[in-house]
Amino acid sequence: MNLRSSVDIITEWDIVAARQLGRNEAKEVGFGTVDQARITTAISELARNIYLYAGKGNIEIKQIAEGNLKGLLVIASDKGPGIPDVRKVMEDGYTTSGGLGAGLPGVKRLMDEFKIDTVVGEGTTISATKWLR
Amino acid sequence: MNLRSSVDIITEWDIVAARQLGRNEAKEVGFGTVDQARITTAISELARNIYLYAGKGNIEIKQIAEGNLKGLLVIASDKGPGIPDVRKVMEDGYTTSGGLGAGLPGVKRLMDEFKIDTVVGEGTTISATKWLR
Amino acid sequence: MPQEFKRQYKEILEQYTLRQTEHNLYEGQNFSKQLIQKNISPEEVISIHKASLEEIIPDLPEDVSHSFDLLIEVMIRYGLALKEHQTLIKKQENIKMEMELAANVQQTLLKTKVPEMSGLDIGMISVPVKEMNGDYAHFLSDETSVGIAVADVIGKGIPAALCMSMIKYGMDSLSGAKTDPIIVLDVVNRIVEKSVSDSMFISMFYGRYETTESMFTYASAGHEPPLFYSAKNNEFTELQAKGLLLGVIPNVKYEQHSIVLEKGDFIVIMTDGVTECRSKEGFIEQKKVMEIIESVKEESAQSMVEYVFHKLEELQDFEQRDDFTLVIFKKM
Amino acid sequence: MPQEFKRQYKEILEQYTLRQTEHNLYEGQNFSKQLIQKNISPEEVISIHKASLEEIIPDLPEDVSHSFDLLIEVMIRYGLALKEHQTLIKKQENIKMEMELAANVQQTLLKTKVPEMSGLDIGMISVPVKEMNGDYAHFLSDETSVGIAVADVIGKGIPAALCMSMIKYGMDSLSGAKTDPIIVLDVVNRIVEKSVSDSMFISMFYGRYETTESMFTYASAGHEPPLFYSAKNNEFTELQAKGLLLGVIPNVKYEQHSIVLEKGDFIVIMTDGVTECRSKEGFIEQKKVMEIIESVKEESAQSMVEYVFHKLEELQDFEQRDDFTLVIFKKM
Ligand SMILES: [Mn+2]
Ligand SMILES: [Mn+2]
Ligand SMILES: [Mn+2]
Ligand SMILES: [Mn+2]
Repeated sequence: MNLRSSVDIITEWDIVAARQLGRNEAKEVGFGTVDQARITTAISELARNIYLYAGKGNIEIKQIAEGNLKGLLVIASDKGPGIPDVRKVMEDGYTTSGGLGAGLPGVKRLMDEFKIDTVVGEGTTISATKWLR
Repeated sequence: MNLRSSVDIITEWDIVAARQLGRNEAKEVGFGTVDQARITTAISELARNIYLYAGKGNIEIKQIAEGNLKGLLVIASDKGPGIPDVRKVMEDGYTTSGGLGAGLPGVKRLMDEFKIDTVVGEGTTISATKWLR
Repeated sequence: MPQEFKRQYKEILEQYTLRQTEHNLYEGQNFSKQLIQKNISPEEVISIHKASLEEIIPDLPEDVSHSFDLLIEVMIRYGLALKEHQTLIKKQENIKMEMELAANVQQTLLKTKVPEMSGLDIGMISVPVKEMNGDYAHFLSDETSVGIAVADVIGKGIPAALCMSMIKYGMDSLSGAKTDPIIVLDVVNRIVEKSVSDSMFISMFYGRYETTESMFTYASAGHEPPLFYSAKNNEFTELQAKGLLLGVIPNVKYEQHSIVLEKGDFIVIMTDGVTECRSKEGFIEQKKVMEIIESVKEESAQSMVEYVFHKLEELQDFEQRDDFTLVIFKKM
Repeated sequence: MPQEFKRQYKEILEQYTLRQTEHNLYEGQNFSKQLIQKNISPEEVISIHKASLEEIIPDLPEDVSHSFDLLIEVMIRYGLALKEHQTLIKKQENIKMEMELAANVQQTLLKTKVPEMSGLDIGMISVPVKEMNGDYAHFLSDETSVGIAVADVIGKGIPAALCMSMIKYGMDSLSGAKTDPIIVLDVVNRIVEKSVSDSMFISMFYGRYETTESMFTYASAGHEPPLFYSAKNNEFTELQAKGLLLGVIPNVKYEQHSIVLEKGDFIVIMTDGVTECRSKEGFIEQKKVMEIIESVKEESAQSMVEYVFHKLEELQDFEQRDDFTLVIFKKM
């Protein structure tokens, strides 16, 4: 099983499209309403980051499986400016994260796994996974 | 206008009676549902403190007015052991407060004014006021 | 676990829709304490509420069901803020532990022993406003002399505490209790000037009492002037001595003065944490401080300093605003 | 303001009950960001939801209306936790500022200048894992000798930083760069032993290089052994020297050894923050560290230490675990 689909993020409307895609896939995997909303919020935040800081990029959604475990993998990638200080953007309450519980720390909390690859001047790829329990 | 009424706190059932009294008075003053719930929570917490730490005591509810402002004053008094370190019990996240947002710091946040008088070996009186806006 | 919570919540909700008693609400609130303790986030609470309601009211309008999905979406962020809070609480606890450990280290590093001198009664108290002390008191002594250094770094907390250690090592490099106060200040000033940035200043007082002549010799680097109490005249006077704060320039000429004590006379050395106490009505005046000291002048020097601290603490409504250090030398 | 929020929320909810689009939910979530920023508590959100629903669905069953009152009661505690969070965030910000100020003070206090010596190329890097450094590097020098002290306090953060200042003042009390390493360790050990509690230990290495004889003389107080690189043999050896940690007992006999450097030879002095780097796969082996150093041996000593730091940082996934100090003495 390896279903994948993706949405290019160029305008703010694409954020909604990425959310819709994520919600549909999450529903298909079997996530409940609350987890659907969490995954969608994470996608929303990642897409919004691309839209605001990189200008454009892509959100890819993949249904994944590991043994009996099913899950959803979200990959947000852009060729934007990159993040010079990862430690700082992962800090809670960092001002540019837009306040309480938002930003990348929020994404990390909403999902089960979170990985960030970023090179200044080349771009950023963030992968986040949620497992169905 | 100076309506007062009170409930002695001896058993856990009296906590509910104090809440009921507080809610009725709050409704009478004109507080909305959310503020009624806040006042009731504050009373609940004060009554519970008396029940747990002083054994017995009293919750008095007074409708008050100051100029055009109407409000509700809650006075919790007991002849219990008193609080040896007020600064500590007013600290957020102090363990004996029973966790997140509970305890006296919670009462202070739920109300507009908060005053604590305590003498070790003699007892404690806490007055808390909420104004109708 | 959420299944168990749902069962409990449904029961409370069912009772409440039937009767709407205060008791039901009380149960609801007690239940919510449990929910928070078990890390149930607010969006899950809404979801539990929705599911319970759908079971309790089988013909629940579809619109109502849908409305909860929007509410769940809205609550997600509240849930995130709550999780952030839990992280922060843990962080805060770690910092607190680190601070306490640091305060212990500082106390061990800066510990000073009040010397026992025949004919002189010494009392000392130093209470930091935060964990770490930005005031410093240190004694030097031999058979016939006792030296007392009292210093205050501009600022409080950790940065001040770091600077304080400098004074200690400056004092340790002195040859002994006989050193002249102006030499002591000169040595420490050179160390401070070399080590700290231009924005960090320290005020320091140094006094030396010689039991043979009952003479107190002193110098000050911009420090709060000590009070001298004359038993004969029953009055306080300030011991003035001009001198620049430590760390401003390397070569400072300090002034040295001496005063002879008679039986019952005493000298009160302090930091501005004593004189700048504030009550609700404003600053507590020097006269008030003198009155407090005078009222216990017959007690031992140690009882005196402790009494003054507690009295001023009370007058300030237990809200200490600065590090507080008070030393009394009383001729017996 | 809540009235305005209610109007907006009602609109979003009305749209959602009609159509249930993703766009409505997106609006709902953006709206919730605003709510949190304006300090609207979760119980108020429920109350707004209830009022909106009652307007949108005029024949809303009474039971549904009541159910929201229980939900409000349950949410009160969530609201309290959120408010507590806001207080804690402010507190945290204050602590952060204090820490940064303290780190600045420490840097100024402990600053050391890498000396320029003819025939010797020196590189130095010291990076704390937290704000404050619990590692310490300090140089002494005159025309023909340069001394290097590298120390590491057990522990990190503020308590360690406070202790570090002790070493500095011990070093300051030495007469100059010609002092024998065993004398340096003896002096510092006495100070540490006198000042710190029994649970606080410090490891320290002291080395002195004399340009006239190209000789490096060293002693160690339980410190990480330095590496000696021989250009002729193209190999690393450890410089062993026995000696107890500082602060354990007052009288310790340290060992002193000497080694002569030839052109291209270098000595690598470090703290365990360098050798105990850990990647996901486990500890990074000493051999790996040697390889990294060897790969840049032709560069300047300063470039070398910086390269090693960045390379190890990378291998550790940018998660530094301990204070990191690295000094290289290379004969030119
Ligand atoms: Mn100060
Ligand atoms: Mn002060
Ligand atoms: Mn260390
Ligand atoms: Mn270390």
